[in-house]
Amino acid sequence: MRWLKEVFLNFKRSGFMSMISIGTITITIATLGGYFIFNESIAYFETKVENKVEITAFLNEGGEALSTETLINEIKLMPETAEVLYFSKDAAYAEFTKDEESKQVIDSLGENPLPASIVVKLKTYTQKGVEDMAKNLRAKPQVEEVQYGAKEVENLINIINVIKIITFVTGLIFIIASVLVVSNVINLTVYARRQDIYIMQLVGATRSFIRMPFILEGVIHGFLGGLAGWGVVYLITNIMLTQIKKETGIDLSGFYIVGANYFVTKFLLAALGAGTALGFIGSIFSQGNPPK
Amino acid sequence: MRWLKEVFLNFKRSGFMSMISIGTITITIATLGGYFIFNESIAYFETKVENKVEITAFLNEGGEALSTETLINEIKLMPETAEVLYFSKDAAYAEFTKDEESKQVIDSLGENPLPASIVVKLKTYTQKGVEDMAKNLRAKPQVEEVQYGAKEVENLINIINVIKIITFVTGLIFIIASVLVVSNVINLTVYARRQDIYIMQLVGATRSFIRMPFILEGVIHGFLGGLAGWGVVYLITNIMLTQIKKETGIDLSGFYIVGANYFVTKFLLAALGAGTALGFIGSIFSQGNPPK
Amino acid sequence: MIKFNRVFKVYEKNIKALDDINIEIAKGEFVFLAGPSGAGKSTILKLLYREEIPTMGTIFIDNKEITHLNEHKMALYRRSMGFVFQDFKLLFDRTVFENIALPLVITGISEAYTKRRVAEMIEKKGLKGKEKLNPWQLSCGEKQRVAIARAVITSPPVILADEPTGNLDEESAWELMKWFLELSGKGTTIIFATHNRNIMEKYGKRIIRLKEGKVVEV
Amino acid sequence: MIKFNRVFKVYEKNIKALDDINIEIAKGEFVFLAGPSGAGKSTILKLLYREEIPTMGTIFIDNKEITHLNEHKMALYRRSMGFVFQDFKLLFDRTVFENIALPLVITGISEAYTKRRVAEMIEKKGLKGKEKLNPWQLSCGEKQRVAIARAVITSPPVILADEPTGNLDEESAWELMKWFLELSGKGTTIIFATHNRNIMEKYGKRIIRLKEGKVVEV
Ligand SMILES: Nc1ncnc2c1ncn2[C@@H]1O[C@H](COP(=O)(O)OP(=O)(O)OP(=O)(O)O)[C@@H](O)[C@H]1O
Ligand SMILES: Nc1ncnc2c1ncn2[C@@H]1O[C@H](COP(=O)(O)OP(=O)(O)OP(=O)(O)O)[C@@H](O)[C@H]1O
Ligand SMILES: [Mg+2]
Ligand SMILES: [Mg+2]
Repeated sequence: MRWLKEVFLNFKRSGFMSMISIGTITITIATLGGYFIFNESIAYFETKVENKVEITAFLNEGGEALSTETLINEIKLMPETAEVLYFSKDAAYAEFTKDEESKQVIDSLGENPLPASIVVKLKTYTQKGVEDMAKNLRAKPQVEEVQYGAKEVENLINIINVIKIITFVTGLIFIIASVLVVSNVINLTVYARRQDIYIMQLVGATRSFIRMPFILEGVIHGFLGGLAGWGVVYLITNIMLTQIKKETGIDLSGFYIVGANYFVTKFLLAALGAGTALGFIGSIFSQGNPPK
Repeated sequence: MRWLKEVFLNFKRSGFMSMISIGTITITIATLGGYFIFNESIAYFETKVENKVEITAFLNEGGEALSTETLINEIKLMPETAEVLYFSKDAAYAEFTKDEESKQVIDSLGENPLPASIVVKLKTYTQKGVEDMAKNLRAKPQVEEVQYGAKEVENLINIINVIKIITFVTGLIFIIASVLVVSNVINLTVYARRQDIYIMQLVGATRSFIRMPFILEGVIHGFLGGLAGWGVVYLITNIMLTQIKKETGIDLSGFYIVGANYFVTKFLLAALGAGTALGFIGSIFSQGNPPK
Repeated sequence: MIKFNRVFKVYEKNIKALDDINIEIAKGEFVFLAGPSGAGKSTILKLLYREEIPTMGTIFIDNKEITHLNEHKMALYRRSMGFVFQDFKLLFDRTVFENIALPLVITGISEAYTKRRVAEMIEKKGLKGKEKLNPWQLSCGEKQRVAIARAVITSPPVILADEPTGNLDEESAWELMKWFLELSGKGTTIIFATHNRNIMEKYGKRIIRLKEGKVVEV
Repeated sequence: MIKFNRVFKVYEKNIKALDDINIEIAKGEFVFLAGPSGAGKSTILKLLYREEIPTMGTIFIDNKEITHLNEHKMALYRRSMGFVFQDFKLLFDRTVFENIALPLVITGISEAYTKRRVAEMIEKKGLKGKEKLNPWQLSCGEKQRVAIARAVITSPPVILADEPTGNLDEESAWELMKWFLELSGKGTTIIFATHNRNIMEKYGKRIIRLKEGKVVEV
């Protein structure tokens, strides 16, 4: 009770400082939220692209069913393999002859010239990973020829990986920056009230009596900042969705991250939690005693 | 002279506050710098991908050379067209028969079944733009069939456009946030020195005497923050380049943005300029008079 | 000449600090402002210094009305006065030297002159050896002497002193009085608010006595 | 019992504030601390209050040495004393009521009792009507009365008063003295630093006279 009263007094007395503290946390949470949504979008976009990268191994004519099965099992056992698909000669024929013209060409050859093939998908995609797998496959006696995604797609994957690293590092920097900023703001609050703190110490206030309001204040600022930060992300997301729809015609409002179920429950809770945690960590990191 | 002495005194007296001010500008500049590099990378990556999106129109068998030329000129005149390439039947044959197997297939048909084609590249890529151009081409009497990049590449372009919008909005938010934070920090400095300011006013100091040191201080903090921010970006970029090279084998150190010529001259100047400007704008935005 | 014409001052929460004040103080006069705590002595000085604005009535200095000065004119106006604040109002993170020099610094006086003048003043006020200390490192009496030194460093034509002897020992207080009388003799107008009956009675100067915001004796 | 045993205090820049102080003050005694400005009166009180630590020597309170108290013990120790600071040291953004209540609030006394006790004290000190003002809205004498009220609100066994009459008019000063003597009669130890010769001479209490950091009369 006393503490809450203290905190309320602090709010009343230094609304200016409180605004800065809350504002900083708002910016932080908005940044982290934005980063999170951005990252999720990239991840989403990435799976889309990655699914396109497959390594196809065309098998030797007349390879026996048994040795093919051995090959598939061998590849399935490799740690980097996500999925292996088998396409028989017939399957290849069916696929190739879907359009009339090609069917004519193939049929004119008299027999099915298309080889059986297996398609390998990898768990993670790096240029090196793809090349290693291709080399691996090429070394198998059952394999005639190996093909994999065009050079451009590989480049794309590499660039995505670079972006991934960049966003990760950026995210990390932001979290560190946030804690620094928050604890600095609380330090500033302590600094601005150094006279008060000093006087309270002189009158016999214990350390916890003096620190408690600052910590509670940090937590409350964090909570409010989290709420406001969520609001900012919510607003910006909605504006951007409208804008995107207008510009590209894509309606992303069904995307799971921005859906009400996710955004208004889980994401809001996360923002409040993160804000409160930031406020708490910041106030813990701040010095209890003002500089002389 | 007097002002500089004042500023120096301020530094000496409240190194703690100065650090926060400089630190905030450092974070801001680092963020903006990081955003800039990130954006440039995306732009770079984008041109790479965009160049892959072409609209191919296969021409009618027996179309006259004259009408083909008319068609090409017509398309060239469209405002959205960037480039038009013509591939004759022979060119198509040469391209297709590069590998031996295909050559056999084609040759077995007796005559060249491949049509002549034109390839259109657009200035800007939106799904709608590509589709409109395709429809346009399809309506031409000279055109037999129109093909354009696979659905996935289109999706890619759309996603890139979304990312572009997101990064733009993020950048804007950051610039606004920076000015807010900087002016708030200066406000805090003013707030922490409200007693001093009040006393100086009582002794007869004019407004400019009181404000000048704060503005100069903002500018100096901005300059130092810009320098430090540049340093942070420099460090992180170097760490990331090393990391990227280790992980993906791509050596990006030749990329123009990170090159010494760009990074150590233009980018440094930009960081110092932006930092100083931020410090100046922040201090101008800050109130001259402390709240009572 | 200083003239209060029907001046009222009502603070927040309806606290009436001054109630129909009419006084005149001639150029070069030495006047005591007396009265119990809360009578309005500081308020009168603050009005003169434009730290506060009267709720009603007008104040004239040399026949000029001072209520409507703009910010810049007010700064210049204040430079024409020296104020010894009751609570000193020293800059806590500057040295004694810098505090005393402040009125010279803000008027842009040359550094060489400032140094000489301040050193003189420090010597005179018995603050030798404390130039480099900050006010929080001083005893109360020393702080008061710094405040006095700052008020008189520019030799202003008017000095407003709010209980300038409250923290001085008797000897220092008499010394201060001697010095103020000397300045008064040279034509400086001095308005001196105090509780100290000993001091007021000794000099036979005019005493303006306040009580609950009213002048009870001129 | 309070005992200073060969206490020296040297501040920064080699300023010797106290030079071999040896004094004893009995429980319930009323002692004046006298001496010119800068003699070391405030320093003695600050050492007793653990605001400063002696450079050399030891201080005993009830035979307990107070130099090595940890932070928590120091807080509790301070609660056993009331200090009227020479510069008041009021919380500037709290009301008069909150300032006076502070020592009760930090000990966690019930709100109802606090309210009653503070209201009583405000009445007694003639601060009625000013409960809701902030210290910067008070006259200096009123601030001093708030500082005194805060010092005595918990009825501590020891009261340290640093020039508590400096900003009081004579009437209020006598009233304060009467009140302090009453507390002293009830067994409160009072150490009273002052310049005011009138007050010191009137009561025939022990006077510890300091000069340049040395005790010149006990
Ligand atoms: N800013 C303010 N807001 C509200 N009331 C104020 C303010 N300043 C002064 N007062 C009130 O005005 C009255 C006169 O105050 P003033 O400081 O002029 O008294 P004083 O004669 O100087 O007393 P002292 O001898 O104690 O310094 C007091 O009752 C005080 O509480
Ligand atoms: N924190 C400090 N740092 C340096 N010197 C100090 C500090 N505090 C006090 N002093 C010096 O110690 C000496 C004694 O100071 P003290 O405050 O005890 O004097 P005092 O007897 O209370 O004087 P007054 O009557 O003026 O209040 C003074 O010369 C003062 O300048
Ligand atoms: Mg007063
Ligand atoms: Mg003292």
